[in-house]
Amino acid sequence: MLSKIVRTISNQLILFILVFGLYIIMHGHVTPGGGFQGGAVIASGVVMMIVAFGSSEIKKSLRERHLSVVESSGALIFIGMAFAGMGTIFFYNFLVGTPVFGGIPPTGPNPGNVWTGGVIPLMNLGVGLKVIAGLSAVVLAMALFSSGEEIEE
Amino acid sequence: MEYLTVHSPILIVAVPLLAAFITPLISRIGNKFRDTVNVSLLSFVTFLIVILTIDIYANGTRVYTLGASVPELALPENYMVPVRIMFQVDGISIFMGLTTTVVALAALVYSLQFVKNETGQDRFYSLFMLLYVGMIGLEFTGDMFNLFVFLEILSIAGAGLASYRVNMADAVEGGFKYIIISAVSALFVLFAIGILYSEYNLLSIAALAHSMQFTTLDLIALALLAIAFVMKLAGVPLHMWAPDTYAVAPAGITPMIYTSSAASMYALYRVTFTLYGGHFDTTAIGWVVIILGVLSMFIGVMMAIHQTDIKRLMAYHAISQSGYMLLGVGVGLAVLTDPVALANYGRDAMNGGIFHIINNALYKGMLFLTAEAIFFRIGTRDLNKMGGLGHNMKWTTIFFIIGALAISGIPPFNGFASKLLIYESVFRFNPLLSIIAMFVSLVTLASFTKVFYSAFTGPEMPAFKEVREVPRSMLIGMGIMVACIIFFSIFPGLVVDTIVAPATDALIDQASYINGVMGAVP
Amino acid sequence: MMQYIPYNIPFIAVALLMGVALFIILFKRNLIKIIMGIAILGAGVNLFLVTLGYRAGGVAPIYTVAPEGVMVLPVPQALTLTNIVITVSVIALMLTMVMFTYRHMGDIDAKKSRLLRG
Amino acid sequence: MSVLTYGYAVWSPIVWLVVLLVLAAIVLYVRSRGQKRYKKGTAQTDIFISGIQVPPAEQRHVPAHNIYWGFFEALKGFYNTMMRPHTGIINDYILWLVAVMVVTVLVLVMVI
Amino acid sequence: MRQVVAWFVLITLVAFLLAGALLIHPFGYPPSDMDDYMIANSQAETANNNVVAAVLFDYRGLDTLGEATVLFTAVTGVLLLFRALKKREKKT
Repeated sequence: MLSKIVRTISNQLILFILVFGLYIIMHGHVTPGGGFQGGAVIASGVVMMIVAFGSSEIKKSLRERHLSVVESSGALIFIGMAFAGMGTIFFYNFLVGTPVFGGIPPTGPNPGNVWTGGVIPLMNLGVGLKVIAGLSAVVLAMALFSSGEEIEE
Repeated sequence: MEYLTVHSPILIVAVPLLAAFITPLISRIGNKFRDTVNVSLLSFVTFLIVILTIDIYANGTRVYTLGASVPELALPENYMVPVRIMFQVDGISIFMGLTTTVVALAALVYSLQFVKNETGQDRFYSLFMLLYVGMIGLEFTGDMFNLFVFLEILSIAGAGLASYRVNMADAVEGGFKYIIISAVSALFVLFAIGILYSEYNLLSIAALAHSMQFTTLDLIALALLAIAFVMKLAGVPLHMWAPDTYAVAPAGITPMIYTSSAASMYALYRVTFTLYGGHFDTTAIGWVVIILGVLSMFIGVMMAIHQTDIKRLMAYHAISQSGYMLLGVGVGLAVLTDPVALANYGRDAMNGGIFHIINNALYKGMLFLTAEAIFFRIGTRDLNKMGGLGHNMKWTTIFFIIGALAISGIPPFNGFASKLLIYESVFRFNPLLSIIAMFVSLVTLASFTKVFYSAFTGPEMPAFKEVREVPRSMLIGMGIMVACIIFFSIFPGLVVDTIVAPATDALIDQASYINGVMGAVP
Repeated sequence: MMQYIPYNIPFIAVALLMGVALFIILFKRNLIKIIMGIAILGAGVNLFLVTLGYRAGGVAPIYTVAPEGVMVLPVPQALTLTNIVITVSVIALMLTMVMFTYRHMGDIDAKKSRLLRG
Repeated sequence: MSVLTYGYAVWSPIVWLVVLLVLAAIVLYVRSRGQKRYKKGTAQTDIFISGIQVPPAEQRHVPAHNIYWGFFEALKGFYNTMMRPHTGIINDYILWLVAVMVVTVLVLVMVI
Repeated sequence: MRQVVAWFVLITLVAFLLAGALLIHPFGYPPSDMDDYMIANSQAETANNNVVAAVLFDYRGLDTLGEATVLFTAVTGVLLLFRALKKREKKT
């Protein structure tokens, strides 16, 4: 556990990191970014919290098994989106043209619209959840292991 | 049914992937439920693969383009190059798929009892399914980069599982060696893919083969790809990781990792025959493969007879048997541009090499399972400490005898059928190679006699008086493989005609693979 | 051939980067350093892929308020992204195994912490 | 169906099985002509080495490293050479990979 | 001995890579059939402004699924290794 200044600032900063990461995840189909990048940003925020507060403190609120569940659900959202296209074919972008994320942007440079992209934003969300949970779980497990604690099943 | 047939190539990959993803969730409900779900999903996949096999032998190569509006639409409308990822399943792919699935089913059933008393079971099953996904995806895909991704899935899952018994120091070491060599060889594969992409701006195997120019850069890429895959399939002199990893992997995983080597062998054949076949003179790369094969056979078996660790001994045998496959198919590769020699003996040599893949996956996998059954009961892999186990583990002994006779090429078992094909046809190519192959077979029998003598025969040891036969699910797992071995032994002609010959034809016939994607393009 | 040399400096950098990585992997006995070597090898391959897709004077392939001009190739960028994640995953697993090796053997020298040989 | 035919040879496991069955029948017949007085669990089954005390089970069993001892002794030079590359060091594994890669590139570029 | 072989191999490989760097297409002028199709048609086909995202999740979606699977595999593997070993230690 680091000093009080670090802890306080981390506590404030984590909100901004969360918002920024979510922004990157949800705008992956309009601007540079996407699920992996945004997920890595948020996971780095979690790493910052682990550094500031110590792994045993974080463990009380963030369990491996919960992270595992979140990761599985992210993966399931992703593969579920792919399976949902099975009416036509696996990975078919079936949402194009529907009211949900279905707007088709004009050809060529344009200002951009979040309600486009078909299944891509949803897949980005799934990947984002997966990356957040996966990377945090890895770092948390490593931190707990090196501080000598056993990880529960 | 129609729907299942059309979508079976992707379902075979996606259903086990789904199983891997939901395993951490459903294991909350109960271990029994999780086991049931996993076994039934894998059985469903087996059913799908049988459907797909029948369909492919009836209708030829199947192309499945992901994300297009019609599965067969590999090229976008009015465009000459494939843009999307596609699965392309032909004779050799489905042959490897069948092999993988049979081994995976047997290994999963075997593992049910084996991991019952361990921790981390749900992750074990999750990784098991991912290992299966990696192999089957590698075999079905028709895209170079996708092949790399599945290669990585296979490597990481295999390494994680090899270190499953993490409280043993050697288990961690074996897994670490496997992940390091996998990572380095996979990066070289990716580098070669980058070279190919830079020249043709394509990633699909069929389209690349269609526009291959055989420049110097292509040859560098060929060398990188071929040797990286030889590393993954543990051909001498790149075999040193294999005994380390095979020896420490838990039961049910060793046959799977071994089958993943066979999948890398498939990738090697796919690259050399399909990607670089055609107008390119393959004699040089064929001889490289033959030399690697002969070295693997000879050094593998000579090292094997020296070992006293039962699983290391079997791992060296796995290397030595891979040599037969490399030899058989390498002869076919060396004479690929010579139609007369190909018809005379090249095709038979390739039949032998490919038939040996499935035979070997069966009996080698079964032998690994028996070795692990011994470890399960007496807790050591050291042959010096064993003895007299035949008194108490009767079924394991019988299974071991069948596997040992089959691997040594004793008639009437299936190992003899495939080895006979290799001996006879390679003799016409170069008699010396055939003689070496026979000598290796002899030493194989000698070293399995050593294992049989020191582990199963002899007086009943007082230390092992309490040893009992392994639980039923482990016996069923071994029994599935033995049933396949006996079937293959009695009907070699049927097997070669129905599943091996189409696989060989698929490898030789590069044009039909290309046409499956490029279609009407001139 | 010679006229390409000034333009092909990124590819030469890739070759040198891979050379450095292989030097580390071949000569250093420390397991952590070997993993670093693999990370650099991965970086070299990533650099190779991403330079493959560069088109002279190109802009990023994103249409949102895009400036005028040709776009660089998008596929190598996707491949690079994939490879970055794969390399990270592999390295996480490797580091885990090194941690266990250290716990079991008390050493991370490749020459000293080996049980399996022969 | 069970016969494997190809160009210049034939392999039929059924013939082999028939031969094995005939041999087994002969063996069983010979065995049935033997003495009927043999009984399990009596002194007949005990080991007898000219009256010497029979050693315990562990000492009667030949352990694995003694099997083929002469073979390994004769090929000592070969095995010493063989053991040298099998160091178990991960760097050497990668060195072999890169070396074989370089040789293959040389072969392919020079030959073709 | 090993040092000499290693240096030789390293230098030869780097020499090959450098030769390859000169043989490859000139930097900045790649062949681009497949990519031109994606740049031209991604907006119409996938309703998406970001061509890289279109490639990642639509044209080459299976690669991304595979990549996510690689991450999942690695995380599962890491957590498998870091699991508590109490039960096992009691047994042996």
